[in-house]
Amino acid sequence: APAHGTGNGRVIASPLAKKLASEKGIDINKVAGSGDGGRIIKRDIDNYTPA
Amino acid sequence: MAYDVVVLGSGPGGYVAAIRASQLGFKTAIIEKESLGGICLNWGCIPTKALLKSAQVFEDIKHAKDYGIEATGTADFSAVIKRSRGVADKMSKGVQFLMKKNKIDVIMGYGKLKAKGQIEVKGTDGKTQIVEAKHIILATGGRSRELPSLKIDGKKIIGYREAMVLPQQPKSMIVVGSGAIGVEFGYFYNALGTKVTIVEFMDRIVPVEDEEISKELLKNFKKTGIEVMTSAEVTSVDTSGNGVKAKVKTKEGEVTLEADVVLSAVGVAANVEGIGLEELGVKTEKGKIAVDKYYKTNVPGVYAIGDCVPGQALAHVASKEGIICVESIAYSEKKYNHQPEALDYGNVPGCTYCYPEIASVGLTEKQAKDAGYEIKVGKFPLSAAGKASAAGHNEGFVKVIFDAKYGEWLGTHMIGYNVTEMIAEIVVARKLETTYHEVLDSIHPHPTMSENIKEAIEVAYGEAIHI
Amino acid sequence: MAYDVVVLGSGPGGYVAAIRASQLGFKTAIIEKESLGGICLNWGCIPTKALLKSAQVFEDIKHAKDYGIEATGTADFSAVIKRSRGVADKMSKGVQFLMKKNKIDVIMGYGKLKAKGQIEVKGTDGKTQIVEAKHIILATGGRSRELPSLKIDGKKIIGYREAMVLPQQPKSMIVVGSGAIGVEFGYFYNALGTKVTIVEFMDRIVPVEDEEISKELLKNFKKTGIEVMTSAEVTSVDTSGNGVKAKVKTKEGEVTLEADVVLSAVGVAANVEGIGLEELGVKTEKGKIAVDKYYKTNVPGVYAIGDCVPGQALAHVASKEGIICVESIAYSEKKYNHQPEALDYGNVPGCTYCYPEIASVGLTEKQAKDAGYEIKVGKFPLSAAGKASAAGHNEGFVKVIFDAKYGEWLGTHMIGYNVTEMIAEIVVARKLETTYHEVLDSIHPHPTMSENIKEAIEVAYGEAIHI
Ligand SMILES: Cc1cc2nc3c(=O)[nH]c(=O)nc-3n(C[C@H](O)[C@H](O)[C@H](O)COP(=O)(O)OP(=O)(O)OC[C@H]3O[C@@H](n4cnc5c(N)ncnc54)[C@H](O)[C@@H]3O)c2cc1C
Ligand SMILES: Cc1cc2nc3c(=O)[nH]c(=O)nc-3n(C[C@H](O)[C@H](O)[C@H](O)COP(=O)(O)OP(=O)(O)OC[C@H]3O[C@@H](n4cnc5c(N)ncnc54)[C@H](O)[C@@H]3O)c2cc1C
Repeated sequence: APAHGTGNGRVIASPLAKKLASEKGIDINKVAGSGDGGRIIKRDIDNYTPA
Repeated sequence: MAYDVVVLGSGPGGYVAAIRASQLGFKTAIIEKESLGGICLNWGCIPTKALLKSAQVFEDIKHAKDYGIEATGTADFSAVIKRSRGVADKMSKGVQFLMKKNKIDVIMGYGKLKAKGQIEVKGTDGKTQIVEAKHIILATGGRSRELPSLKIDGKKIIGYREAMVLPQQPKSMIVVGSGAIGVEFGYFYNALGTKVTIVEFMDRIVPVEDEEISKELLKNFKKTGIEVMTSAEVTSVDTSGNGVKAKVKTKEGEVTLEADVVLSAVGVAANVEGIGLEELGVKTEKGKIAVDKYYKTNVPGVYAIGDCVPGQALAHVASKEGIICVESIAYSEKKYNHQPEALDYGNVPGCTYCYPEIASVGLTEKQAKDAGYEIKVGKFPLSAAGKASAAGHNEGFVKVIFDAKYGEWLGTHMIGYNVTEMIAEIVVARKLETTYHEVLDSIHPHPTMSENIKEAIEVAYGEAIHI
Repeated sequence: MAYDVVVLGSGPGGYVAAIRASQLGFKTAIIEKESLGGICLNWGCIPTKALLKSAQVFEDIKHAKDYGIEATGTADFSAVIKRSRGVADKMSKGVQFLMKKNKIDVIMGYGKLKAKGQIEVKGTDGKTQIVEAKHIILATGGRSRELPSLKIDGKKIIGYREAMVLPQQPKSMIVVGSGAIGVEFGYFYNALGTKVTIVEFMDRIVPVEDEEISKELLKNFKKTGIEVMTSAEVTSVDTSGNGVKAKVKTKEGEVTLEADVVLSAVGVAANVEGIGLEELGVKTEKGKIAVDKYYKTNVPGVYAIGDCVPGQALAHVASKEGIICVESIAYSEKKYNHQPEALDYGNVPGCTYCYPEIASVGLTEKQAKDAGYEIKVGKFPLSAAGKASAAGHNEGFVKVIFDAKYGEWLGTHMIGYNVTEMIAEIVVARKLETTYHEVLDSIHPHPTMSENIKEAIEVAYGEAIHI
């Protein structure tokens, strides 16, 4: 999946998505967001499979 | 003349769908056989809340001395009813205004699917017309479910409609069923002086709520003199005498209750009969119209929303379904720029407006455990809350449930003063996928009832200040 | 004996800090010269809300007929006062219980910084002791600001304390200042039958609020018979006669107002005198103790929180500052696993509990424009709200302000029934950095006042259903 962010290094993700990613050892920069405005949300982490 | 969208039924599902359709550029009509606004505005949410407010004012007068006020008062039953009707009428007229403002044609009459893209409407004058539309949205709502042992006769065995407009106040009433509608009427009539007995089939009242909520409501209802029988079933009602004699099967055996009237409040049945579903081959499932997540039925061009489809039978659900349905149609016709997000039925708040009020969203403690979550639970009693003391309403609690592992907010269950105004915070926070942390870092104003949500979270995480 | 943490002052800043300190493993003491709970519990938030509730019950009785209830009542002023004192005492005792439960030593007496790590406490018995602590948190709060032309004599020119415990109800009252405290007392006394005149120096009442809020409150106050003078200044008060004669300078010239008493409600002054700041070299700025974002003063080991430091003088701010201060100390001593997040003073809600209530957070429309934002504004009148009609409280509106470019929620300003319970949703949503979209996709229960937040957002984005 393409790196997702604002282009300024800031990743837009819900607090729960961040927590899930860090606990599960997923690099959130690699997750594509499907929430509003491309926000990374829980389901994106749940559905993420490392390339 | 052909419409883009025709909506059958003008409840909070239908009229909201019609407005959104018109906003998005669809030529729209709405068909209604009775009163604009449906059950919600005419016979549901709004008139009951007007009645409940009268009851609350009367309660305050009865307890005025606690506030340093010397007062006496009597409830004028017919004036209370009249006020409620006035509020309902005002809201229904409001819908009429909104239809006009949004250039939606209102067709009064009984509608029925006739053929693909056609609804036959039988007007009050007996005349029939065919209304054509590319998209037909069924929003026919629901009605009181009837038990075989409890046939509504409108006089002694009544449904919610009659309960809202009784010609005089009964001295005693049996309420069968203790969902939101049952306990709201039970509270209302008891507050006004009717002797109320609630009979519930399950082993606790408000059985869809968290168990602790049921317990707390029971405690409060008993204190105010409402009789409650659980694990109890009305097997027959004898209406031959002056009032009614109801046979009730309980664990301890059969008892006979006497009262002026019985209110049947045992749930909602969807209006799926006589609207042409069979003729067009529209599928139903368990008595409701089967739809996908954008409210399409199996027949192209036919959609359904609100109480006639699965999902919580609530006004705010019906309205949101209407909006999603229409936006999805608009998206497919390139009149809207994105597919709307499907409704998350797990994040729908439920409210009950008796006193103490109940508001909840998400999983109960039992559901969370059954789903395999390891949970953190925090419960804050409102007896420790400053605002509750200042308001003289100390009953109840806020109970929050979090996933212990990731901090996800799984559910919240509140009972007490004003909690129905506090639940939206939790819905939004869950929608934004908060963890407990961000809520604790959001400043809740003091002194409010809402700050007790924060207190409950602190309890869950061992950081409680005020307990 | 030496403590880890000693807190000077037991208001909502101090007692909360002490509890959090004890929770995090610090040996803690708290010093208080008067009553546990500070202004908030004894002379502020809590007793005023008890008074206001009595006023609201009395108002409901006056308007009982609108709800179908026949009632008469009189407010027993001394019983109203007595109830308020009872609620305050209960809450203060609650703090006593919390101190005990958390094993916090309570030292009653007047405290003063003596030397590094030392506070001298003069007990009520006149005896002096030295209390030693590694960390000293100053939480001495504030008091009524006094104008030279309006020296409080406690009889005819009174402050908020006297206004809460007057031996009898004045027939007429001049309230100087129309911040939250001024309008709350103005509403209270007017509701109970006192003739109230509010005199405000600025050109509108509640001048920190959005301009439309000021207008709406003015309209409602005038309707209930409260006199309001804006752009007006009390230049002198003559107390020699039976009541008072106040000279008021207005744009139209000078007028003289007569009344039984004058209430001075012109703001808060921090308690920074006589507590040893100068002796230890603790810096102040504009009359308040200067601190960094973790509430450290310039002197190591000395911290300050609450009304004696800059920032909104509100109980919920004081409490959160106390928690952040203590967690930051704990972090530096490795008793807590992370540096707490600094308080975002831009996301602090403000509430005023008169009727109609006011609740707001974030930027006003003017502030947003001045800050250079292109904005989307939505205003939903509560006259169109079902719950407001059912409750018989149709006044006011919800106004939301969004950044047009990115959809950021810049501010919200609400006036009406129950709005103080609705503001937490917005604080949390802003904390979670919502855009308008997620809020619209969060289902607000019907019928509530809180659903009008959603309606206002729909207005801002041209998707309004109910207007
Ligand atoms: C006493 C009571 C209290 C309630 N309180 C609340 C509450 O506080 N909060 C809440 O969220 N929900 C409450 N509800 C539930 C709420 O009223 C319903 O969920 C909501 O009204 C469903 O909306 P709807 O649009 O699906 O249908 P309805 O509101 O039922 O509207 C359907 C409309 O369609 C019309 N119609 C049906 N068939 C035809 C036809 N063939 N031709 C023409 N017109 C037709 C009907 O006349 C009706 O006007 C309450 C319900 C009751 C009974
Ligand atoms: C009438 C009124 C209504 C209010 N309503 C609200 C409201 O609804 N919501 C809200 O958020 N805020 C309200 N406030 C403001 C709120 O009360 C204050 O913001 C809050 O109390 C500040 O808390 P604090 O801990 O900083 O200080 P305080 O509550 O002022 O407590 C300071 C304590 O320190 C003690 N103290 C001071 N100096 C010494 C010393 N040298 N030695 C020993 N003890 C000392 C004092 O006796 C006092 O108990 C109201 C204020 C007033 C006056």
